[in-house]
Amino acid sequence: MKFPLRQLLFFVGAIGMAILYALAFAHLPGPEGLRSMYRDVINLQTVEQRHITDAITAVNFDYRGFDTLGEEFILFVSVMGALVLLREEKDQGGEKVPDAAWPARSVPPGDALRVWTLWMTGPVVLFGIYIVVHGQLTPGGGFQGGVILATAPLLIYIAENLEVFKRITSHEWIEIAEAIGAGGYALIGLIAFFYSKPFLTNVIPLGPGGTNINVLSGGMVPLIDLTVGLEVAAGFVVLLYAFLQEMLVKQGDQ
Amino acid sequence: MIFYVACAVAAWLFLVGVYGIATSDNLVHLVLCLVVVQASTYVLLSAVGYRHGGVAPVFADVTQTQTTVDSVVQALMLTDIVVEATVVALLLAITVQIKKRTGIVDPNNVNLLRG
Amino acid sequence: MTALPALPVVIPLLMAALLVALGSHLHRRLMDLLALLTAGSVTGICAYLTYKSSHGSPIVYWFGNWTPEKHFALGISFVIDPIGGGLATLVAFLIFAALLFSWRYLEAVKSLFHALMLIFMAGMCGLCLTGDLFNLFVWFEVMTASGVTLCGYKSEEHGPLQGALNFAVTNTLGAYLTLTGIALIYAYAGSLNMAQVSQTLITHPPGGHLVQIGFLFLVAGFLVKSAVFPFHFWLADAHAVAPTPVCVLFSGVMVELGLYATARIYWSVFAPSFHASEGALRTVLLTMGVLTAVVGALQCFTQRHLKRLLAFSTISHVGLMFIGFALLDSDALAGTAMYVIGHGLVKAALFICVGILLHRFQSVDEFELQGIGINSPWTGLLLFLGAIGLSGIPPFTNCVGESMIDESAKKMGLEWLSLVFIFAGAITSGAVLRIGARIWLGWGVRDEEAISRASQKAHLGPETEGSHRRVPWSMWVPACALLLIAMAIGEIGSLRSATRTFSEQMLRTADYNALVLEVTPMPSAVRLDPGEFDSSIGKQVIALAIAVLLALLSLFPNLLGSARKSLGNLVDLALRPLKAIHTGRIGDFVAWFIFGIAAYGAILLLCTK
Amino acid sequence: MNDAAITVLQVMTLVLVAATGAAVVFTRQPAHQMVGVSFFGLILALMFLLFQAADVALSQIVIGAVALPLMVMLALGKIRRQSIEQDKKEHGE
Repeated sequence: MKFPLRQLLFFVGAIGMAILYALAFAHLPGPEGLRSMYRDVINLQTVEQRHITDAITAVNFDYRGFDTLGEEFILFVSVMGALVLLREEKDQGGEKVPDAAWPARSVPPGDALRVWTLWMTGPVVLFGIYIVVHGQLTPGGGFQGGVILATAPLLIYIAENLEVFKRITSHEWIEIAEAIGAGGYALIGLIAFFYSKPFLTNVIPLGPGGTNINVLSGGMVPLIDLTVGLEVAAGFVVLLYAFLQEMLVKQGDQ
Repeated sequence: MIFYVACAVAAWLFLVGVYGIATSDNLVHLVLCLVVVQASTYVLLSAVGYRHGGVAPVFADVTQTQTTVDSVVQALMLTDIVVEATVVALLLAITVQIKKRTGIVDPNNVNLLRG
Repeated sequence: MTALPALPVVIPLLMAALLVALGSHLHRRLMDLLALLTAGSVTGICAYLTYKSSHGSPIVYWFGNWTPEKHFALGISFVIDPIGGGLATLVAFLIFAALLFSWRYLEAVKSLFHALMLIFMAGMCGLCLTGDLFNLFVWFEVMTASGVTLCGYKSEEHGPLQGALNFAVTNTLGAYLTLTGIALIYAYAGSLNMAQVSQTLITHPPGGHLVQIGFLFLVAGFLVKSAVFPFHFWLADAHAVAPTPVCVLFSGVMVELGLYATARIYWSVFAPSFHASEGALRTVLLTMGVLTAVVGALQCFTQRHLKRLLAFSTISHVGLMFIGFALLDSDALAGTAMYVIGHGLVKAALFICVGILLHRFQSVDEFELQGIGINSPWTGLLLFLGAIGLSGIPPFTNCVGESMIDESAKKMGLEWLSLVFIFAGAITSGAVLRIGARIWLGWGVRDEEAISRASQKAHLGPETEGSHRRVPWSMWVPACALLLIAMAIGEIGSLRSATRTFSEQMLRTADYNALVLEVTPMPSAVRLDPGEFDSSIGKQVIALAIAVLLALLSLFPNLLGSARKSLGNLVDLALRPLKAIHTGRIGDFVAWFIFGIAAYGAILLLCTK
Repeated sequence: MNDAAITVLQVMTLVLVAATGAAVVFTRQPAHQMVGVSFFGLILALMFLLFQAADVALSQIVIGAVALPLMVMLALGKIRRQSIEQDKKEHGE
């Protein structure tokens, strides 16, 4: 199809879509009239019933935990997908790069930068863990904390401690950790079967409640939080590593 | 009023992003346009979940009698963000590989399927 | 029943995680066995659930034990009725067949292939069983992510990457519009459970066109998935390049799931609120169906790449299924269900035949393979059987489905729809007969120029290792079994009466709401008889005759004598616009997407009284 | 802060979101676009904060403003390197 024709098709369609949007929005009741039953019920219940103060975490990991299981596996699949799509073909021999080919960066970082970034790694890891374990108390949780944790190996790379970086990222165990994270979520869901309850029922003791809610409150929620944190951290390390390796391998060739 | 402004912005982002995809001549550009399209759903969802004068439903700081915004919608948005990350990762991986195999990143030229 | 309904999704997910974790330590055969075992057990569980739900009420299963409080759905539910459960059974069964076929399949990247197939299965089963709008979206995304990866699995070649790209971008756009629809509906109804939304829409009917537009946006992603014109472009590209076992699933069930989700959303949520605009919706759906059926059939006949040809045939048949749904009537829906079963089995078998060809001769080009099939006559027999099945001849199951849809169309005064069925059936079946005759009988003029053109094209690499001389049993057994089942079950009266009974049950939205929210068991379905329909096979015989004629004419154009040239020009002229819009460019697909949604939306709103 | 001030801020951010979104689309240079996208991600996070969605804002910062641009940067680096190699090959032959 010729380019102008495509644009014509798009613009006709876009005008139509704009009208559809306008008609739909015009008949929404507006912020005052929006029905909030779902929110109201959850707001009322989450502290007493679940010993969780962050209602979003309660919805994510308990009320609608099954959605989040699916979401974890979307991430899981896409990490596998990036590995499958980015893999080097075997028949071009020698693609498996020997260690010597790992490059030095073109501009070596100064000592100050090196020290500073290495020094940063510790706080980043701590911050990530903090965000993960406080999921049911304050904003944040396994997902956000996991991504923060995944950036720690990159800081090490920036500081050019390649040995450590490789040891952290290129090993099989990181993929195993990811699988344990994703599978662990489903396993926690299975616990309910021993109590003759449906999948993902929160059968673990809820821990301190009321004003004493702490990181152990919420029954299975902190556990799920940890598995999600593990899965997301490992998943993003693999993901970033897959892209980074693509770049490094070629640098090594030069 | 804010609700309708947000709705309009959502519609705008969707259409402008799709326009970018339709006219894109670079696969990386295309992927980033898709991010803009996705942002349309963020804007719409956050408008749908917002309540006038509402606060975040974190009951460490607020009491349960206060008006809060909708927690369910925020949970949906979290899923939405994960979907964004995965879509971008997959598409970028495909882009890098297409570049490697064909040397081309123009979606109008990478055309190996006619038959 | 506290565990079983969750297992079709949970078992494959767990097994996938296990396979990835153990990955490199497992022997290949052990991985095959584990994956087959998983698929087999899920098939069994789904069949049992279907059986259970057909004897009594549909099964409602609340994850996290969040049963409705004061009739408000807090959690996510699976609602398993015989239609959804049956479809899930078909999904798991085809996964089993595909895994069996890939017993000798290309060397796996660690265990990723098996894990991806299992997660794909979990996504499809979840989509069939769920009763929650957002959960539907989540499983849709699981399907898209794993489907894209499986499509681009042979990433060392050009084609798969392009196919995966088109797949990913179009489906993701569709998914975002679906999410927009969910946001609109949630904004109005304040809940996500299908029954709950439906009830809110009944008690507080929204003004204006919110319902219609919300529905259109909501199903947009599923329309893309089910390759409705003009959102179908990606499907042919993805099929042409995906590995054969993956094609089996794409054509056999994934596309049909888009239709199922559309029908599920309509009947479980929107049907009561659509009362005034039912006619308008019928017009829209019929337009979609007829256009898709015709365009798919015409494109199908012009292909020479076997997988692409079968892909367009799938598009055409999806159009026919949409016609069945478009009648918005329980008998037509029952016919559609029968058609989905029959078509899924036959098309899966046909793709396996093509996979066998690829295994033996490393090509899927019609001209290159001319006459070569003589070395594997049994595959040829299977392919011919499948071709005949496509035209809708008894005893194939889709024939029964077609008759049921026909009957119901006649009642509505839409007799002309049977012409569309004959047209699409004849052309798609003729195309497959043509390739069969060329490859196995060596018929047709040998076109050296066409062959050399083919070898310049990006070729599909081999998918199998080891000896290519023999066809291993793991390849032909599934194909035989699928065809046999497709022929055997169509005439079973009890299956017909079951689909009729439970299609009727699926239409009863109010009962569904009461079942989910008030835990009132559905009034037990009155068993309907297998149904009276025109059992004369005149139309089907005509379709098959046209198919044979078309195949012969395209193989031996000289039979036409002097009329050949002018007729050829005419056909060329007619097909040129079609060829012109199938560009393979993502930018065009996206423009068509926006245009298509706007156009269908316009029809829907303008026809609403 | 009173309600009116918040509403004004919200509207301003929304307009900014619309503008930066369009800017991302109309920047045809992926390298420049990447900067735009990280900025867009930050603005979205700000918008989430103003709409009282702290959890989402945190996710958006780690994904939209960090992980996503990082992936784009790595992919772009890879693509650029390949272009250089291809040029070399063409000139070398």
